[in-house]
Formats: sequence, C-alpha cells, structure tokens
Amino acid sequence: MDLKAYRDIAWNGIWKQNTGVVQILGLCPILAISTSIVNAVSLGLATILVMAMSNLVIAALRNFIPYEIRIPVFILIIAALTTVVDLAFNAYLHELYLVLGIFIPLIVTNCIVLARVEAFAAKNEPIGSTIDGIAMGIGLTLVLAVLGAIRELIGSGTLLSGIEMLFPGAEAIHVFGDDYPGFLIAILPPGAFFALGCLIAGRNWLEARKLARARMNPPAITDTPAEA
Amino acid sequence: MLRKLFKFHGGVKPQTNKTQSTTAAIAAVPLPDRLVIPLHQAVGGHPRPLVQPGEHVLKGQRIGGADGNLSSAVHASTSGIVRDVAQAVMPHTSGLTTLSVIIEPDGEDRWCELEKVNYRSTPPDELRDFLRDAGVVGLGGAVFPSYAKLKPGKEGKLKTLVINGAECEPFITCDDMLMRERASDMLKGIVAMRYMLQAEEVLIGIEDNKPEAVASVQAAIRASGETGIEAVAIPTRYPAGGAKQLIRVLTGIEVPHGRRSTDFGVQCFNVGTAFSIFEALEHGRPLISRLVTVAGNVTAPRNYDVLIGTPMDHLVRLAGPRPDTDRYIMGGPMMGVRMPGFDVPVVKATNCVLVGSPALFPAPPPEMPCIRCGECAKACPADLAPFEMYWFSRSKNFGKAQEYHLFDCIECGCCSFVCPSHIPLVDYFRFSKSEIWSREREKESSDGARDRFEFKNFRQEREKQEKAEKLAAKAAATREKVATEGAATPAAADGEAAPKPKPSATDAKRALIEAAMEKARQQKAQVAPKNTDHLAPDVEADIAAIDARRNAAPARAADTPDA
Amino acid sequence: MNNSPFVRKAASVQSVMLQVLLALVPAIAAYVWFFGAGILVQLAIASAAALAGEAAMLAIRGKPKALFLTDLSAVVTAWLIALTFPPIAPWWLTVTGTLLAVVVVKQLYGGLGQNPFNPAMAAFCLMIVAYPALMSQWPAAGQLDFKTQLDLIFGGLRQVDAITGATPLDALRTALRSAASPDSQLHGLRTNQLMDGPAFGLLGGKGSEWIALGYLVGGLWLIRQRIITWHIPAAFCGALFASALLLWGMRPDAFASPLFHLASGGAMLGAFFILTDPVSGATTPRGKLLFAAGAAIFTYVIRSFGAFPDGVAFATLLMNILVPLIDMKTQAPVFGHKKD
Amino acid sequence: MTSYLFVILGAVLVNNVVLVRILGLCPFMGVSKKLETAVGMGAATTFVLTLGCGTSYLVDHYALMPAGVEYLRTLAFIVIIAAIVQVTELVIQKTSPMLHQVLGIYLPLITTNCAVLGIPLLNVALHHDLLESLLFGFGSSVGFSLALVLFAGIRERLDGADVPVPFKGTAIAMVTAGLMSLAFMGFAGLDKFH
Amino acid sequence: MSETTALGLSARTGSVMVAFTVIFTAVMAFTYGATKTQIEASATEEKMKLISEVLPATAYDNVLLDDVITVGPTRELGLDDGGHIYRARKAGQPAALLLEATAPDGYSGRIELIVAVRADGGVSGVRAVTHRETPGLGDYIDPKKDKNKKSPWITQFAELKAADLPRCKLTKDGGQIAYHTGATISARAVTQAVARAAGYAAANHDRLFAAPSGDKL
Amino acid sequence: MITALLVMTGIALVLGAVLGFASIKFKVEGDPLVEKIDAILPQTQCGQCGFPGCRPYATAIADGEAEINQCPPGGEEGIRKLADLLGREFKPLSEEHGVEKPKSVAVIDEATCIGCTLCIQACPVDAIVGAAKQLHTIVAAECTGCELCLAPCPVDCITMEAITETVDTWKWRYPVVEIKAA
Ligand SMILES: Cc1cc2nc3c(=O)[nH]c(=O)nc-3n(C[C@H](O)[C@H](O)[C@H](O)COP(=O)(O)O)c2cc1C
Ligand SMILES: Cc1cc2nc3c(=O)[nH]c(=O)nc-3n(C[C@H](O)[C@H](O)[C@H](O)COP(=O)(O)O)c2cc1C
Ligand SMILES: Cc1cc2nc3c(=O)[nH]c(=O)nc-3n(C[C@H](O)[C@H](O)[C@H](O)COP(=O)(O)O)c2cc1C
Ligand SMILES: Cc1cc2nc3c(=O)[nH]c(=O)nc-3n(C[C@H](O)[C@H](O)[C@H](O)CO)c2cc1C
Ligand code: SF4
Ligand code: SF4
Ligand code: SF4
Ligand code: SF4
Ligand code: FES
Repeated sequence: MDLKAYRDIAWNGIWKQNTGVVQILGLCPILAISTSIVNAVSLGLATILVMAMSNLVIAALRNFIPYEIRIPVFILIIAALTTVVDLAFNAYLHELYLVLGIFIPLIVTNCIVLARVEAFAAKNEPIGSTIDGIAMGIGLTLVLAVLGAIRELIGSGTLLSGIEMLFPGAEAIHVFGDDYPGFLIAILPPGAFFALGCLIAGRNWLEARKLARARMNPPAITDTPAEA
Repeated sequence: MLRKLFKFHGGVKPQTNKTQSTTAAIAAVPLPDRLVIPLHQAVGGHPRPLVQPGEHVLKGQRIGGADGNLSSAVHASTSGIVRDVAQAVMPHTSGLTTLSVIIEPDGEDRWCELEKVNYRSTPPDELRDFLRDAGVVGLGGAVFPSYAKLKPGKEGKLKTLVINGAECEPFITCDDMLMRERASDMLKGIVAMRYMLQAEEVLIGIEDNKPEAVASVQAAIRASGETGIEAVAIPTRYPAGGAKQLIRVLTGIEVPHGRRSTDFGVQCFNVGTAFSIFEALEHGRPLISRLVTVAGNVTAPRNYDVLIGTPMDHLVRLAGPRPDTDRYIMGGPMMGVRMPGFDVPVVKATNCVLVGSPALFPAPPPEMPCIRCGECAKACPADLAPFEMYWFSRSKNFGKAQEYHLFDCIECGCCSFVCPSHIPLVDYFRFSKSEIWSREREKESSDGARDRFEFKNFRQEREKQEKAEKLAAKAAATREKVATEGAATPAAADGEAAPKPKPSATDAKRALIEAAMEKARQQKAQVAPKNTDHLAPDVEADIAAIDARRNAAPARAADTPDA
Repeated sequence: MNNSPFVRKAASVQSVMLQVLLALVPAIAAYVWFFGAGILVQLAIASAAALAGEAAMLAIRGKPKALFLTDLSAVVTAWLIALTFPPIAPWWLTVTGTLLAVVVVKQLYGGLGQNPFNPAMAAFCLMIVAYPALMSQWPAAGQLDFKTQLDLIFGGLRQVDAITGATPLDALRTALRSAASPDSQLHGLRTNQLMDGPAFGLLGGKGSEWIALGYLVGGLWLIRQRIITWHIPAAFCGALFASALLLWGMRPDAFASPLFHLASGGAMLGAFFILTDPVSGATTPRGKLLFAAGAAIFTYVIRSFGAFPDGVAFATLLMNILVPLIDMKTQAPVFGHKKD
Repeated sequence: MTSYLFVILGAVLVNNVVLVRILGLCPFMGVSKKLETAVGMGAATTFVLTLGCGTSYLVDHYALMPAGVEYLRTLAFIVIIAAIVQVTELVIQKTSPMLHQVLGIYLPLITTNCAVLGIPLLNVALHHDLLESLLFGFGSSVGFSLALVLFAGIRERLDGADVPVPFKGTAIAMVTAGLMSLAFMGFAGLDKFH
Repeated sequence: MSETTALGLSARTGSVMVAFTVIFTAVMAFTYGATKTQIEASATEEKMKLISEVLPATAYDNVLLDDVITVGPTRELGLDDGGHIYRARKAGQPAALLLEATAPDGYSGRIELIVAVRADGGVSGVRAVTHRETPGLGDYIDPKKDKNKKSPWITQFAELKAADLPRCKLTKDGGQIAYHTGATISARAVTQAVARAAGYAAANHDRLFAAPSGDKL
Repeated sequence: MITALLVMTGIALVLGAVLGFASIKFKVEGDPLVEKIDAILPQTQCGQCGFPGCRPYATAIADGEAEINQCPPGGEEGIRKLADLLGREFKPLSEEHGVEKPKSVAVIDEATCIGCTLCIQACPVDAIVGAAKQLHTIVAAECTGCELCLAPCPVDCITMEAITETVDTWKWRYPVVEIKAA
C-alpha cells in the first residue's frame, strides 16, 4: 500500500463513506451525545481510540480467528478495548465520564466499529486498517462536532459549554448574548433527528451540486502533448 | 310495480343534457363517399379480410371473418367497390391505425342474399353461431361479442336477464330514442335472448329521467302479452348503467371483479344489442348500422341511424357543428374517448359523437396534490379508495396500486369528476393498468426467453458431448485409414469441396463473405444446428411464408459472387 | 388535451379551505368577545408567516407560487396555530412555530397533501416543549385590554407572571392533585369547590367554553357542507366522554368531569378542525373512528396523568404515526367482496 | 403487579428505546423501508433482547458480582448477546431463508444494536430484579418493534411523496423520526407515579 | 483436523475463544488494576465537590465520607429504600449532618436532594442531585440549569436559620422562599422536602451523631 | 485477576462450544434468493452486465459480488425491483455497463443472408431458425434484442429495428402534470 491508498482510505472514512451521513451507522451516540460540542467531541475521541486500536489488533490477529466465531471474537476484542477506554475516562476525566454515561460502554455496540472491523480490518493489513479506523472515527467525530455545534448553538446559544471539564478554567462562548431564550427542542431527541436530517440533506445537496458541475464542465484533459 | 330497488355506493349526478337531442325523431344519413370499416371492432381476435381491393361487395356481405375463439364477423354496410384493404386511423385515443376495408358506395345500397332463422325453433348453439356470423356485438360500449354472452351458466338457465336501458351518460340518447321508437322490435330481440339464456325473468332498467321510454317499453310489453318481463324505472345516478351497478340496483347482487355474472344467475345486455339481435334473427340483417347520438357543440343535436364506417365528420355535418369545434369525443363526457381526427369512422362501439369545444368542455384547472379528502372514495361506485391507487400509481409503485384493487376500477370517471384537486385520476389508473399489462407481457416473454436459453444451453452441452464422441470415433477411424492406405487425401474429411469461387472481386467484403462461407461449409460437417424442432405452428407458418417469398425471388445469395 | 371525464364538478382545494376558515369564524368571534382583539393580531402574524414561509419554499423548489399560495391551506394551518397558542404569546413564538409548521412539517415532505403529520399540531408540540412557560400562560377572560395585549405580543421577553395563570385544565388538574395529597391545604375539596375560582365558568374555563361552542357550531356546519364527516368528531367526543366518565365515576374527587373535558382546552377544536385534517388523518370510515377514538384516549391520559396541560396536540401527532397502518388495515371491502 | 405493568408500559411508550432513549437507531433507520422486514426485524430483536436481558442478569448476579469483577460487565454481556445473536441467525437461516436474506446484514448487526447492550446495562443501573429485567427487556424491545413498524408504515407511504431532492430517502426519514420522537414526548411524566 | 465433527469443531472454536478471552481479560484486568486507585480518588473527589457546595470545608475536620450511617426507609426524608447520612464534626464536636433526601412530588417525579443541616438546626445548603423537571421551566432547582447564575434559586436555603424553619415555605404558601411563577410545583416539592429533612435532623440530632460509624439505623 | 480470568474463561468456553455446535447443526445449502433475482432480470442474456447471462449475474448479486445496477436491458425499473428485493439503496444504472435503449428486435435481410448459421449459434434464446446453408429467419416474438447476433454475421445482414406500437401493445402515457413554475 502506498501513500495514495492511505489517502483514499482516509478520504473514504471522512467523506465518501462517512458513517453518520452516508452509511447511516453509529447513529445512537451521534444523536444522543451531540447536545454540546464538548460532549460530542469527547465521545468522538473515545470512539477514534477504540476504532483505531480494534482495527489494528484485529487486522494483526485476523489470521488466527476462525470464521464461525469471528463475530464473538471481534466483539470480545472491541469490548475489552472499550472497557480499557472506559476505565481510563473514569479515572482521568471523571466529570466527562459521568456526562457520557452508558455511551462509553456502548461504543462496543456502535455499529460502525464492528462494521469496519468486519468490512475492513478482517481483510486488510494492520497499518491500512488503523488508518481506516482513525478515518472512520474522524468522520464520526466530525459529524458529532458539527451536530453538537448546531444543537448547542440553537438550543442554548452557547458554544463549547462544559469545556472546563477538559480544560479547567476555560469558558463557554455565549454567542447570542445572555438574553437568548434558547430553543430547547434542539437539545432534545427530536432536535437531534432534525439536525442530522438536515446534515444528510446538506451533504446530498453538495454532492448533487458537485455532480452537476462536473457534468456541465467535464474535467479538462490535463496531459499535455509530448512534443509541445 | 313495487319492486324493491337496491342502492350502489357512490356515483355522481352530472348535468344530463339529454333533452336537446330527443326533440326530433331518429333520422337517416345520406351515403357518404367512402366507408372505412375497421376489421377489428369488437373485443377478441382480429378478423381476417375476406375481400380483395377492386372487388364489388353487396350490403351485408361478410368482409371480415371471425378469427379464433372470441371474435365477431364484419360486414359491408352498403354495396360498392372495395377500394383498398389497408391500415387506417381507428377511432381510438392512441391515433394508431388498424387494418380496414375501404368501400366506395355504388349508391344502390343493394342487400346481399339474407338468411333468416326462426329463433323459436332453432337450437341455441346454432343461434349463437348465427349471431357471431352476423357480427352482433354489445352496443352498450364494451363491444363484447354477444354470442359469447348468450350462454347460460353452469345450470343451463338463468334467473334474471337484465336489459340495460339506463343510459346514464350525459348527452347520449340513442337508447332512449330506440326505446321510444322501436320498443316492440327490441322486445322481440329480448324474447330471443331470454329463450337462448333460459331466463326466468327479464328486467329492463331505465333511468327515471326517461319517462317516455319507460312508458313506451311498458306499452310494448303489454302489447306483446309476454309475462315475466318488466320495465323498471331506476333512480338517475351515474353510472347506474354500468352492468354491475345496474345488476346491483335491480337484483341486489354484486358481481365481483373477475367473476362471470352468469355464475350469479344474471346477465346484462344493452337495449341496442337486443334490437340488433332482432334484426339479425328476424330479417337476417347483420350488424351494419346503429343509432348514434350527435350532440354537444352542434346547433341541432339529434339521433341518426348510421352505417358502420361512415366518417364522423360526414355525420356531424348534418347536425350543424359550431365553428369553435375542436374535437370529437366518441361516447359521453364521462367515459368517452377523444378522437384522433374528425374523419375517423363510426364503428359498432360509437353510441354518440360528442362534438366538443373549449367552451363546452374546458381544460381542467391545473392538477393540485391530493389532499386525501376522500371525495373520490365517496363517489366511487366500485367502493375503491381512488386516492390510494393514485398515490401509488403516481409514484409507479404498481404492486401497491394493485393491492388497493386497481383492477376493480371500471374507469367510470366519477372520482375525477368530484376531485377538488382536479387530478385526472382515471388517467393515472389507465396508465397503471397498461403498464402492468405491459409488464406482464414482458414477464411472459422473459420467462420464455429463460426457458429457451436454458434449453439451448442444454442442447449445446449435449452437442458438445456428441461432437467429442464423434471426433474421437473419427480420429480412430482416420488413424486406421492412414495406417491402411498410407498418406492419401487427408483433406477428404471435409467432404466433397464446393467449386471454389474465383477471387475476382477485390473488395474486403467479398473476401469476408467467402471466408465465412468456407467456414460455414467446413462447420457443416461437424455441426448442423438446425434449431427447427420444437417450433410453434404459427412460427412454422411464418417460415413457410418466408421461404416461399425467397423461392419466388431469383436465387441470389449463392449466385451473387458470379453475377 | 385531457381525457375523459370531460366534465367536472365545481370544487377546488381553495373552496374547501375557505369553508374551513369560515367555519372558524364563530369561535374567533367568541374569542374576541371574551379575550379581546389580540387574537386577531396573532391570526395576522401567523398568516403572514405561513404565507412567507410557503412562498420561500415554493420559490426554492421551483413550484408555482400563485397556485399554491392561493390554495389557502397554509392559512388554515396558520389560523389553527394562532388559535392554539396563547393569545399573548410573543410574536416571535408565533412566527417560529408557524415557520416550523409550514417549512419543516409541510414543505419538507413535498407540500400540500403529502405531510404525514399535522403541521399546526407539530408546531404546538415543538413550542410547548421548547418554551413551556410561554406556552402555558393564559390570561383570564376580559383580564387584559388590547393595548396590554399588543405590548405583550410585541414587547419581547417580559414578566407575565403577575397577570396570567395556567389554563383551566392545568389549574384544575394541579388543584385536583393537591387535593388528593394529604399534605395539602386543598385536601378533601370537591371538584366543584375547586372550580370556584374566577378562571372557571359553567363547564370549562370562563369564556373558553363559549369559544368551544363556537367550534362546535362551525364544525357542525362543516359536516353539513360535507367537508368533513361525522365520524371523527363523534368518535373523539364519544371516547373522551367515556374515558372521563370512567375515572370520574370512580373518583369524582380526583378527576374532572366528562363535560369539563369536552368543554375545555382543545377538545372541540381538535374534534372538528384538527383531527379532521384530511391530509394527516385516517381516511376510511372505520379508520376515522379508530383514529379519533385513539386520539381521545391519548388526550385524556396526557391531560390527566401526563406532563402537559392539554393532550390534543400530542395525541394528534401520536395518532398521525398510526395513520398508515390504520388506513391499510381498515380498507372497506370493494364492490362484490362484501360480506352481506 | 401494577409496578410490573408500569415497567413494561414505561419501556414501550414513555421511555421508548428508540425515540426517547435514542438507542438502536441503526436498525431503526436501516430496516424500516418495508413493513414486512420491519416486522421481521422487530420479532428477531425482541427475541434476542429478552433472552439477552435474562441471561445477562443471571451472569451478572451469579458470576460477575460474586467474583467481584463488575468491570467485566460490558465484555461479558456483549459476548453473551453476540452468541445469542449468532445462534439465532443460524436458526433463522436454516428455518426461514427468505427472512434471513431480507434481514440481510442486519441480523448479525443486532449485536451492534446499541439497545441490545444498552438495555441490560440499564437493567443493572436501575437495579432491576430478574423478572423486572426480563420485563424491561421485553418492553423495550416491543417498544423498539413498535417504533420500527410504525416508522416503516410511514416510510412506505413517504415513498410516493414529492420530497425535495436533497431530503429524499434518509434525510426525510430522520425528520420523520424526529416528529415521532416529538409525539412520544407527549407521554412524558406518565411513569412518574411508579 | 480432518474430522470436522460437531464435537471436534466445538472444541476447537471453544479453545480459540478461550485463548482470546484469556488474553483480553488479562488486558482489562491489568488496566483495572492500574486505574483502580485513581478511579476511587476521582469518585471521592466528585462527592466531595458536591458536599463542598452545601457545606464549606472549613466547617468540619473529620473524614466526612467515612463518618457515615445508613438509614432504612424514612418517610421524613422521602426515602423509600433508605439512604446515607454523613456526619461532619469539628474538633470532635457535631458540626453538621448531610442527609440524602427525596422530594417525591416533583412535577416530573422524584427529585433527589442532598441537604446539609448545621448542628444549630440551620440549613447550610441544598443541592438537587437527580431530577427530571421540565427543562427550561422547572429545572431551575438545579443551579447548573438555573438562568440566574449569580445567585441560583436553591442557594436561598443556605440562609435559613433554625428559627426560620417554620417559614421554609414558598411565599405563595406564606413562607419566605421565592419561586418562579408557572413552575411552582418543583419549587414547592423541594422546599417541603428541605423543611421535612431539617425537621428530621433536629428531632434526631443526638441519636444520629451518637450512632457508631457504619451503623444502620 | 485470576478470578476475572476464570469467570471469563468459563463464559467463553460455554459460548464457544454452543456456537460451534450450532454452526454445524444448522448448516444451510442452496440459495433461494438466486431464483428471485433471476426472475427479475430481463433474460435478454446479453452479457452486458459482465456475466455470461442473467443467471450468473443473479448468482453474483446474491453472493454480494456484483452491484445491482449493471443490467442495462432491465433498466431503472429492474434496479428498483432488485433494490426492493434486497433492501438495498437504489442506484442509477452503472454507465460502464451501458445505457437503457428502447426495445428492439433483430431483422435479417433475407436478400443478403448466406445461411452461415453463425447467428444461430450466437443467439442465446434460439430466436433464429433455419438450417445450414438455408436462409435464416428471426422469430420476432422470441427475439430479446440482445444484439449478440450482430457481430458474428459475416455479411452484416442483421439489423436491429425498434419495436413499433400496435393497438395491442399501446400504453396510456403518464398523465402530464400540468403544474409549471409560475
Ligand atoms: C361506467 C359505465 C357506464 C355504463 N353505462 C351504460 C349505459 O348507460 N348503458 C348501457 O347500455 N351500458 C352501459 N355500460 C356498459 C355496461 O357495463 C355493459 O357493458 C353493457 O350494458 C352490456 O351490454 P352489451 O353487451 O349489450 O353492450 C356502462 C359501463 C360502464 C363501465
Ligand atoms: C355528531 C354526529 C354523529 C352522528 N353519529 C351517527 C352514528 O353514530 N350513526 C349513524 O348512522 N349516523 C350518525 N350521524 C348521521 C350522519 O351524519 C349521516 O347522516 C349518516 O351516517 C349517513 O351516512 P352517509 O353519508 O355515509 O350516507 C351522526 C351525525 C353527526 C353530526
Ligand atoms: C409543558 C409543561 C411543563 C411544566 N413543567 C413544570 C415543572 O417542571 N415544574 C413546575 O413546577 N411546573 C411545571 N409546569 C407548570 C405546572 O403545570 C403548573 O402550571 C405550575 O406549576 C403552577 O404554577 P403557578 O401556581 O405559579 O401557576 C409545567 C407546565 C407545562 C405546560
Ligand atoms: C377539515 C380540515 C382540517 C384541517 N386541519 C388542519 C390542521 O389541523 N392543521 C393544519 O396544519 N392544517 C389543517 N388543514 C389544512 C391542510 O389540510 C393542511 O395544512 C395540510 O396538512 C397541508 O398539507 C385542514 C384542512 C381541512 C380541510
Ligand atoms: S377527491 Fe381528489 S383530493 Fe380528494 S382524496 Fe380523492 S384524489 Fe385526493
Ligand atoms: S374510475 Fe375507477 S376508481 Fe374512479 S370512481 Fe370509477 S371505479 Fe372508482
Ligand atoms: S445485462 Fe441483464 S439482460 Fe444482459 S445478461 Fe446481464 S442480466 Fe441478462
Ligand atoms: S435474434 Fe439476435 S438480437 Fe434477437 S435474441 Fe437472438 S441474438 Fe439476440
Ligand atoms: S449506534 Fe446504536 S444501533 Fe447503531
């Protein structure tokens, strides 16, 4: 595998096969934890960690895993790694740990983790797999962050509230001032669905526009004649 | 006359516009210059032409023979010269053409030899054949060959024969006028039908907006002295004349879609059909004319006795069309079909030529989305949910549309009539139905293709095996031969070589052809793919025809190189 | 060129919607009479917002604006929003709600006729969840003059605590709950004693019971005009009455009477104008009965035990979810397939 | 007795797994295009989840807690569930191949249905006893199936709607799920008496 | 490996499964061991943070979390399943009681509180630990959600002296605790719970302090 | 640590054994899905999908080795049906496999045909009849329009002709929606 292949894997994870808005997998944390940017990104980072590690480990061990019990073994590995991350959060980011609640253990059942392990790590070598895991995780985190930002902004008019849990002393930004009445729906489950729906539609729209543009002016032929 | 009547669900009450065309008596139509008689006029097979261009025909002479199991003959409407047997535009929305006989009348209007039967003594089976050859088909709109409907159900007899004089469509009055003026003849036709069907009772249903017709028919019944025949006035509500609705109103029986009404002990005929049966049996006259209402955008709406094949514009001219006329509609405003031109011929199905104009039948306002108000469902006489069928037809989800009983729809148009969103619902249903039918045809042909593909694979497999065996045998034989005869002519295996064509032509095509022919010759020894077994008879007939044509043409293929 | 039928009944979506608007007039008149003209301002704000939102979406989607703006369906939605929101809701609340209804709940689904959820009720639910305080503050009849109402509507965020209270439904429920609790001073009081306050009238809230009568009159007229059928109103009222009777019969001290339930909150509006929305409601006769009865039961449960003062809006949305299945399962047998 | 009823009702309606707790969304979005498949998926999930809740309770109480290794809970639960799923998959594949094909990739993905792990974990957090665990599992999965089937009903109809192009498909389905979730908020507070 | 009998395969898959399980359980067990103390410390810190909000650290000098007794179901505290009471002492003398209490009648169900009652009978502070009051309406009982960040509603209780206790009621009900109109129920539930808890603390003061640590009353 | 290992090992042992057992006990063969897919494919047998006929393509789809949008004769309609059957997302026809064309049938110019039988061998559905050195004819009703006979014909006597509509095959058109942007 060369650099280009890695780049493709990365691009694939972040945009083309983005878990949240294209594959429509891994939705629960995306919807449940995206009430604020800080929560969203923290869970995203935890997920990246788990995905990278599990892809790496499974790609490395893939030849030892019998087909019939691959799923339980994959899950075993993912669960173990998730527990490790869970324990780490509990120990070192306790406040955040309380906020994220059962969604850290639930990384285990985040469809996307297992889906990537099945679809990619079980068939590819470790480095590529790790990159795939990270890229998919970043894709997920991006969606989480954008959703978190939208919901936090509309819902309470702030950005980065709760940042003090990560960086003590830092403060949230009150974008609309203190008088903003807040649109609570944004923070509640319906708001999560609406926001993700709009995000998906937005991506569809961008892709459609890109396609339409490409149709209108087909890519110029780049190779210049040798004689010239 | 206290018969209990039943109600059918739905229905609408459009403005009837019937009085205009009933003021004058039925009129005759002068012979046109040309009659165009389509051979395919009724449900069923396409009749074959029995005449050649240039031939002289007499009025009533058969020009199209019934073909296959369900078909009905076609006759010359007047005497004259057959100008052509050719494709002509037919009175159908599609504007497609169909094989038609074009007759130039000689003005004599001379009947051919007419054969009569005594319908009281002839066995019903013979009567049916007679009616088929007389071209009698249903004149109520469906043009279904009547002989096929004149069979009683399994029990050999029928409870009720329903005669449809409802004429629920606005504007149309041909049945009304028929009943007023020719009730007693019609009644004789009904008696004949009753005999053939062994019907216990006969109910003639007439909408109560035609009191004269009811009176006239009742008088005729009284005069005839027949018992068990009753003319019943039924409430005026479109589509009371739909066979199922009329049966429901008169007997309370609902005949489900896909079932024969005779299974339920009823059968339904139009009054016009009864009259033409009378004509055929009593006078031996085949169905060559019918009553047609000309109404709508004309100064003098009226009913005419019209020869089949008369161009519509010839007919309409008599009634004085107004200058803003922009279309003819065959049938009424609810179910009629827009004609592709003004000169299409009157056919057996033409009960009315409705002359249209933008003012009389304005284009509907723009179609809005369905608001699921349910008006259409309230109006649907088939108890359907048109808006659901529409929803799925629109998104081409035909499976779902069928789940909502698309094929129970009788295309009466009530739903479109009432829809506040002005949705052409019936058009969606027609579209869906024809898509589904076309898909079924495709499915059939693809299933056939699969079978033939699989058979071919099987055959090739077998041939390969046989060939391998043959080759092995031949190789053995050759070896033996070589061993015994020494190095004699090994090429003889190719068989007796054809005379080599001279390489005189220089073009590449020629060379290619030769190479191919050479190859073909060589292959012939090994494989002889005949592919002529398992052919359907019609295909064989086709091939025979083609071969005949080929033989007729000067021998070409093999000769060309030398030519 | 069109095909048959070539004739059509004179009916249009516009005339249907117009008649619905007309049917709302008696209730609006009662509203103005008892609560002042502020409601007219709300109706205007909502209508303007609805038309603007609809126009914007139609423009974006390249649909004919003139045709769809004049179909008046957006105005019906707007009026129903205005009538269900508190009359002193700040303008931005009404505007946000209406825009959400028209843009998200209606136009995102393709506009008129395609939305599975009732736009007006979705707006109400969204807003009561987001701004419960603003959405549950109702003035008592005759309490506020027009000027104060205008100030409240256009005055931005304000302190309304002093002048308004909860709706009669909410007030009675709160009181009943206290009455049922042994710790409370209200303990042991009967429903009719609890309804002694100035907010209550003969049957329901003072004034609002007359508005409910207005809805009833308008609704009956709609039935006569054959715009709606009797099924939904009858089933809704019947089922609401029955559920209320059941519990009230058992514990008159802890539950409100059936008539109170019928005369209060959005019951009449819901029965005749909201659940009857043809687009998002059930369409078969049997389906309509089920749909409305279900809505009534949900309404009653939410009113009596839930967290929201009135349940009509949530009940409507909940039953909207069920509509596809109800419609599918209650199709009437077609011609010839009836069991006689 | 009534408290058990409340456990079920609460799990089905008030705290619907999908619409309120936001668990199990991937299959909710993925298998709701057709009513038939939705029903099948609902049934499969109900079976797995109920069984999973019971088994995980037993393992938690009779293996993990006595040994003092509660931190193995996630691992132990998910492995149990995965095994149940795989056995179920094999059985369905054998007995109903069509259902198997239709449920396609979603059967193994029941394992990664958050609800399937989330509910047993919630059982622990809410200190449910064995019966309550079973009822809670059953109620939650019925809630899941209910939401899924209703959602599928709406989506089948939405197929024919003239939805703006960027919103066609998943996006409008999300908006619909949002409105369903809003509607289910109407049940808020109904479980407070229990 | 030639025979794939059911038993053979089961044994093989089983053993692979076991191998993986052993390895990864070991990984977890190792992590657990490594983080155990830190986790406990974090949990303690978390608790202490909450406690410090209702009772200043200067008010006591004992190890508060270790000086605890459990109580069974107690109506005054609204505890159906029992709960904990922590005892703060300064120089060996009773300083304050930290009671877990529940307001059962919140708008959306139970509100769990922690109430600190000084030895003199006054309230030192109250915090809502868990609640489900309507966001944006009733949730001002939680200082994190209260719009008034400077002096959240719940800090009113910190000013209650023993003598004020009879006035621990909403102003609407004739007391001195202010509330937000339109969301009386939440405020009333908390206020009544606090009053009951303070009353309970006063009534059982001696008994509660006297009981040996870890005891169950 | 030891207890943890013991507990998990126990669980793993039991589950591993159960699974291994089940996977043998419930082994399945055969795939009814292929039939269903094959029934949707148009049976043109043209090979444009990249497989030697419709059934091989059906098998490939069932095995997840082929996309559902590779069959041009089946067109958008076919893809929709496949998507429906398999619960996959609809995709437009893959351009590399060709474009949807109107249905047509092959016609042999009787004057030019030399009877070489090459077309007979090429036709996958036996729609061409005739013996060696005799002239060949295409049975229009059986021709699927796959164009496979065009290339082998040495004299280029086969042409494709679009099928014309007759009264029996005429279809009602989709009602024109008259709403236009104002
Ligand atoms: C909606 C509808 C309306 C019809 N109206 C009439 C009618 O008014 N008079 C009539 O004779 N046939 C009418 N028909 C045709 C009848 O259904 C039926 O075909 C006919 O009465 C059978 O008689 P026939 O075979 O003699 O034509 C109508 C059909 C439909 C679907
Ligand atoms: C509120 C209300 C309730 C009604 N309830 C019934 C009823 O329960 N049963 C009934 O047959 N008609 C009832 N009607 C009468 C119907 O409006 C109508 O006259 C009758 O059902 C005829 O139905 P159709 O339009 O389907 O012919 C009720 C009317 C109203 C206004
Ligand atoms: C959607 C909604 C949510 C509510 N949530 C709460 C709440 O969490 N706490 C509360 O005390 N009151 C809440 N209320 C208000 C109560 O129903 C009740 O009207 C109020 O507490 C009475 O207060 P008042 O006496 O100041 O009018 C809510 C009302 C609504 C409409
Ligand atoms: C009888 C009737 C009731 C209606 N009720 C409502 C309603 O409750 N809410 C609403 O938004 N629109 C209502 N409308 C208007 C319209 O149907 C609605 O906006 C559609 O949902 C838009 O697609 C109603 C229309 C009619 C004819
Ligand atoms: S009448 Fe028209 S608008 Fe009403 S339900 Fe039927 S199709 Fe829809
Ligand atoms: S056209 Fe069909 S659907 Fe419409 S009313 Fe007539 S039968 Fe019913
Ligand atoms: S492209 Fe379609 S028609 Fe052609 S072989 Fe493949 S599946 Fe058959
Ligand atoms: S005749 Fe030619 S085009 Fe027709 S099916 Fe055979 S090979 Fe294909
Ligand atoms: S992330 Fe929860 S089911 Fe997929």
